[in-house]
Amino acid sequence: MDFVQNFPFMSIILSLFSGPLSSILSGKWAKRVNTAVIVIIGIMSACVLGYVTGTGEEFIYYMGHFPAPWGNEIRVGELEAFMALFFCAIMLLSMLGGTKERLTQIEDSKQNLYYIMVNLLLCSLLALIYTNDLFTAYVFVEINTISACGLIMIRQNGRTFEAAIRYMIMSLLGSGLLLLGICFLYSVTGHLLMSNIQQQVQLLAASGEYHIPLLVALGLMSVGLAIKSALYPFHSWLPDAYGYSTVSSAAILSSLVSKGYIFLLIKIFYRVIGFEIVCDSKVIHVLYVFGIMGMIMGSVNAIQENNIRRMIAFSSVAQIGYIYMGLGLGTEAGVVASVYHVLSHAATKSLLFVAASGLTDASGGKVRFEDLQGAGYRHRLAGIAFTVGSLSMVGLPMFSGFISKLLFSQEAVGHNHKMLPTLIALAVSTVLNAVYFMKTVITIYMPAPKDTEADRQGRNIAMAEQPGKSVALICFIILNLMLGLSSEPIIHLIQNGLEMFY
Amino acid sequence: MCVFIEICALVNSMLVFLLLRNPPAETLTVFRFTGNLSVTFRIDGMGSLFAGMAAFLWPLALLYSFEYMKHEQNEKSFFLFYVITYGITLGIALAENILTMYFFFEMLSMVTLPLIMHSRTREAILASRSYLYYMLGGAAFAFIGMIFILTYGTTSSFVMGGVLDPGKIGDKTNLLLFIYVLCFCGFSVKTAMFPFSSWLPKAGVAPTPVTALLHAVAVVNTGAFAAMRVTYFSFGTELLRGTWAQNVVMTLVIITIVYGCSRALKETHIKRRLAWSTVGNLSYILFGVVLMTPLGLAGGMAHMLFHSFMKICSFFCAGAVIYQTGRNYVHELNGFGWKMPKVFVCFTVTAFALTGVPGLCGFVSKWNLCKAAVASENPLAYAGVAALMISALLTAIYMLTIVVRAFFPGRDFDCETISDVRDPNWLMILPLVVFVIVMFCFGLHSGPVIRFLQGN
Amino acid sequence: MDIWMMLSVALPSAAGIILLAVSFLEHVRGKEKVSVKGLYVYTAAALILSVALALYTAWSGERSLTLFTLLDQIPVFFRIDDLGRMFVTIVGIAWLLTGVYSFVYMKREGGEKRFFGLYLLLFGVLTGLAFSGNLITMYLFYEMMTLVSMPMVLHNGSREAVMASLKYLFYSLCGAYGGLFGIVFLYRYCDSLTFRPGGTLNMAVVQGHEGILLAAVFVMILGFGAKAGMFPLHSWLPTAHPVAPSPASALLSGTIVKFGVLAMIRTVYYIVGPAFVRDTWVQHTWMTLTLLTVFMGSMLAYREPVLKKRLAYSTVSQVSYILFGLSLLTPDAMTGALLHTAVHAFVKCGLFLTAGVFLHRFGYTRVDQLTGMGKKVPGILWCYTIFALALIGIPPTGGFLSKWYLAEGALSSGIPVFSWLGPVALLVSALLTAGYLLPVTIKGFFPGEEAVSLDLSKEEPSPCMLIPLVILAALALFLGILPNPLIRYVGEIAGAVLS
Amino acid sequence: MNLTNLMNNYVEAVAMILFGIGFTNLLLQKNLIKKIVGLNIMDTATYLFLALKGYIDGRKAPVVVDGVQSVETYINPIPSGLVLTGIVVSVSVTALMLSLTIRLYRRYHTLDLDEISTLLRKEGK
Repeated sequence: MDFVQNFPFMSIILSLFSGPLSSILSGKWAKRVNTAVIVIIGIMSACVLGYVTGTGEEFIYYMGHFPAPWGNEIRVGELEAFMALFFCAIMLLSMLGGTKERLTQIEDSKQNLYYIMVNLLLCSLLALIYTNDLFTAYVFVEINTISACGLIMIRQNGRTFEAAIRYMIMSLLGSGLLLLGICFLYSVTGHLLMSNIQQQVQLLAASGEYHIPLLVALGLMSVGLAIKSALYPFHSWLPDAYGYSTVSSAAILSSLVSKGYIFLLIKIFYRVIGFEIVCDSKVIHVLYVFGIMGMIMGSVNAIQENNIRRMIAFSSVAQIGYIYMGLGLGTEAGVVASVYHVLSHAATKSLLFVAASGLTDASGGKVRFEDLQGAGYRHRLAGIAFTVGSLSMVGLPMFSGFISKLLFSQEAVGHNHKMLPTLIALAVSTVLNAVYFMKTVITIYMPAPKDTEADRQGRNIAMAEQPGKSVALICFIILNLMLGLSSEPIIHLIQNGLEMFY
Repeated sequence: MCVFIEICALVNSMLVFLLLRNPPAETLTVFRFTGNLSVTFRIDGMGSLFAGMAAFLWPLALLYSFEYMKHEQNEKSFFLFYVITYGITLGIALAENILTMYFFFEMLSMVTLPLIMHSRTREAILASRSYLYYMLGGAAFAFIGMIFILTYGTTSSFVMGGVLDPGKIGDKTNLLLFIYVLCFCGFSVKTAMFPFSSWLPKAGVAPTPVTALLHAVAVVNTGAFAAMRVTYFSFGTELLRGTWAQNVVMTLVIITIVYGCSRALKETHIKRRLAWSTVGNLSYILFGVVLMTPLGLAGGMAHMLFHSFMKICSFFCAGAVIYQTGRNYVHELNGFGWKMPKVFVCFTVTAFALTGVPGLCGFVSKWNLCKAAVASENPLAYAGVAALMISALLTAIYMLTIVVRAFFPGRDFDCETISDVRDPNWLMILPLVVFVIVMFCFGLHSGPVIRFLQGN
Repeated sequence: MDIWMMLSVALPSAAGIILLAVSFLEHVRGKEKVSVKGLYVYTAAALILSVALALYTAWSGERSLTLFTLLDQIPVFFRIDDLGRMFVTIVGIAWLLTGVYSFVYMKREGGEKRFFGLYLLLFGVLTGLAFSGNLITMYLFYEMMTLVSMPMVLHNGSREAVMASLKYLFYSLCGAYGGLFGIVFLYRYCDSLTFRPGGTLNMAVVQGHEGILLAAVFVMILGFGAKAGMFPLHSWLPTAHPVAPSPASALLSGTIVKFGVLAMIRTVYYIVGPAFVRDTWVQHTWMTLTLLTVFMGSMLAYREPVLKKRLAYSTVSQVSYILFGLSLLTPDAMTGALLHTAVHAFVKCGLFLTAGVFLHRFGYTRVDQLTGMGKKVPGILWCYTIFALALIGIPPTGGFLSKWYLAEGALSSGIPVFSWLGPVALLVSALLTAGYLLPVTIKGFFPGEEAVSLDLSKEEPSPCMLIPLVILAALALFLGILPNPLIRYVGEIAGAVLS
Repeated sequence: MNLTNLMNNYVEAVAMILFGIGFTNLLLQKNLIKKIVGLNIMDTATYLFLALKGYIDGRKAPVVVDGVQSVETYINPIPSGLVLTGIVVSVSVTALMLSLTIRLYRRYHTLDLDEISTLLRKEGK
């Protein structure tokens, strides 16, 4: 066994233990530890990615060297390693982008708590990505929920408490359903390890036994994870949670946490049930329909919003709709498109949150559109970054959103029944995206009328004043352009990774 | 700064003309999006016409804008985007495949946005918003068409006669026609086809060089150009001719022709009137496109070329008036013909050309369009010919009333009230004169151009 | 390359354009550079030279001239044939006489430079129009004619004149576009657009598309009918004539209107061919429209108190006589139509010039103001009377002959209903013509009791105004007394196209 | 599926009914405490279900008391292990919920979530 094979496990453990470690450190040091941990894990994930790409096949890591079915397994393929790397990168940039807000919005005594939560969140995300055991996945889903809840409520005001409790309630509903689904699956197959379950499910599917329980289990798990990742119409918790928490939290929550669940769902589809069986079931049609509705309704809600943060949050609902729509297409290429959109949305949404915070900074902390007039001039970098993010969301060529749109529609064209609804929904949703994102872009480049709130509150912010945010924004922009301009290797990687899932 | 920009534009135009004189046979791939989707350039007949047109107009328009922009602010950002637009227009003209075209098509919408909001007034903001919504919405539907071409075509490149693979289509012809209609409408949003035309008059709040060059020529023509590419080079006319899809788009186009001109008639704001006129005239081009015959394409292309000169010239005249006097409405122009003789003589010639007086270029393209329509033996096309005639009459009414008003203000008009009005300086006059000369040249000697287009 | 043809079109045009440019520059700069005297000498020289040139070119044998290609291998092409020769002659005579008249008349109106510039330019354009050898060239000059004659209407620059000129312009353009609509179709279905007696339709291509082609021809007839004042596009005439300077109205009514007729002849007889139109709905509708116009024009003229307007309505009616003759598609009727073209040209020119005299000398515009004119300007009123008689169609004037041929053509055409309805309508209209023209003569010579209060001293106008009128009146009589050469000439034309 | 099947598996049925009760409570109750109670009912139902799956009639709990006996003696230990883990998770989640509830109660003096939302809107933040 190569030493590199230990890295996935080590990265989980590292982040897990850096959590408790942070609790005895001061805020400043906790931050340093956290940054270091993320960087180290990123590097390790990169090594793993290199290794897996080199060998060309996935590897299984036995926890405590117990082989299945007794031991717990970690299973690492190209896609997992890449996801881990990507999540680390996004997390690092999101943390960087929200440095100043964290200092001002979080009580000094609770600074280090924040980093505990972030570390735990990273740990649970990594576990969700790597684990090959359904029950482990459940446990880490709960850990993920708790730490995410902590991230929301760390900025202590009424709004965040309410958002946190709503988030908790919805998440618990989701995880309850997930757990029940896992129990069903266990009772039918008698296994908890994904690969073993899949063998059994294949046998059952071939024999036709336990058809309904399997379907129910699949349905419960899908719905559970859909609730947790805020698929329309289970999105009611989302705008508050993203809209009022501190910037890094919003960025991380929107771009990573929900994506972790989606990734788990894809793993369940591929690894646990088997993609053909999933496609034969009706579940994907349901996901498809909700996905399409989400694409439209999320945007409609966003259009009505007058608060820039909440608007971005509602846009997440729409984007998650895209992802589920891709899954619902029920083809390999559809899933590739979805995974690509996971990446693209993660990169773009965190960029938007960070940029929006830059804009509000330049407008005296106000988040309403009328106060944001001219913010694009007061904080130039944030303005540019917001524009880039918006264009990507609208799906302009050159930016990442275009590629995922391209992939989605190219895949949809091959379908018989789902083609037209998909294409039309894509077009309509593009228009709606344009309506609210571009309206915002135009607003921030509209000079504030003299002697109004926006004019008096606003102050110019130079790039050097917020180094963390500036660096983060620049990196985000580069990342976005990279995804948009040289997507081919990444798509290739996703395809390879999905191959390895079989 | 002005000299630098002008030199850059001139050099670029020189390069373009050099390139068009010795067109390289091979294609140039800049980079790849995914798999076989790449940004690739190639020069063919249609593209070279469009590129040549842009290369000719831009330096002249820049010359005009140097003077014009003196009374607007933020010259630098204006020229920045103005020059970028030049490049993007060339990109569309020389695009080798549908993806490249779409790429630049979207870029164009974005880059021209700051130009519309240039004045940053509330009106400009609202105009730019509606502009953007229309553009992106159109592009979203055009996108669907593009995807279909990519999936059902043998290649994504533009090949005369279409690239659709009959084997892949099978029994999905009707679906494909539906997609064609969506895609055509999508691209035609940029051409301000009815019912997507209201953005164009609103966009008239932009500085005149923008309205003139972009919203009468470059941007809107790219819409027509894209529609041509899609119709003739991607979907292929074989598939479309005689189907309900052709009838639908042709009906829309014919409605637009009459609608645009009628709205122009009602409008009293000069620039908006010209913008509505553009709406009508652009649909002439589209009419040529939807005839789906090579003759129709040639007619459409001819009108695209000629209309550019006519409309840019008329807008520049209107801009000269606004620049010199700040007057915006038709009824304020009484007697201006004698105070700004150079501008108004040019305007008169342009008005005649737009109306379709023989001997000027507007007649040639109109003739070719009508000829193609009659040759297509499609009853709806006959209605189109009638619409062209009606629109010509309406054009005469809304253009010539301005001319008559300017030269014959009525006997009781007091010339003293406009005694301080005079022609602008040579920077603004030179482009006008060049355009007028071009109009005469094409009008009297159109043979080579038409032959070139028909040989396409 | 025939230099004479080239010159006969280019010389007056160039002379006119130079004059216009001078006038424009003077107006812009605000100071006179060329004296009025110089202007007259220049104009007279240019006019005489141009007319002489045009007549010489027309009557010195067959000529043709191909200039550059305008569209699709269709060149700007001139050729002189009998029809064109006749029109050039009419125009030449009318121009020369009206020119002499205007030297005096225009002094009162002012803006002579512009007027004479347009005058010369218009002569060039009309010559070109008469010489046109194909439909595209004809259309080119037809549009030019509209655009050049339009500023003549708004000469005095009043609000009213501007509106009238715009109305004229838009009606004419509407007509022209109707014509263009048809031309486009003809281009497709004809061998060539070069005029050939009997038409150039390619029946093999037409096969199966007769319906649309007939519709196109009908639209063309309607379109060119606008210029010729045919219902339903006739209403520009009564608006434009009263506000235009009298020489301009004279030319408008006398000659320009005839070019609508020319365009229609060219289309129907030289491109489409009478055979294609005969016995179709197009012919019947055309006839109905012309008869309607004949009757309606007379009626409206009868009720109209303003002299120039009355004359304008009269034009509407009289030109439709010509059109009716054309619509019958028989040689006799066409002979009558062409004869009436010539007669009406001179007569209506003369009538408007007399009206101009009243306006110029006394400022009278209404018919009831003209009481006792026979005492004040007897020469003028005598001319007027001759014109009136000619227009009514009383022998021995030219009008009698032309109407005779028209009626005979109608009766012999064998078309049901129209063969007798036509002559009846013509007769009724002739009575109405008498009713609206003769009161001026009667009141003029026999003012009755009202004359007591009037100043009836003789105030003949200058010979420059009188002489052209006398010549025109002589022409009207001459055409009636010695008609044979002309009848033979137009008979040949009719025979050639309807054989 | 008929009634006998249901009677034979009545414990599963009870677990499902309990789960339903808990789920609806968590979803629909306005009072935060009742929500938390619902949460616990839901979790408990799941554990009941799991435990049932692992239970084999007439066998002992997999606790080694007097030496390892044959495999046949014990019930399946994995579900029991899962239940234990689940309880831990459930407890921690409940604790978090309760603490949040206390925070909210201190601030707004009510346990009704809708009322809290209304108050928040009045605060205008």
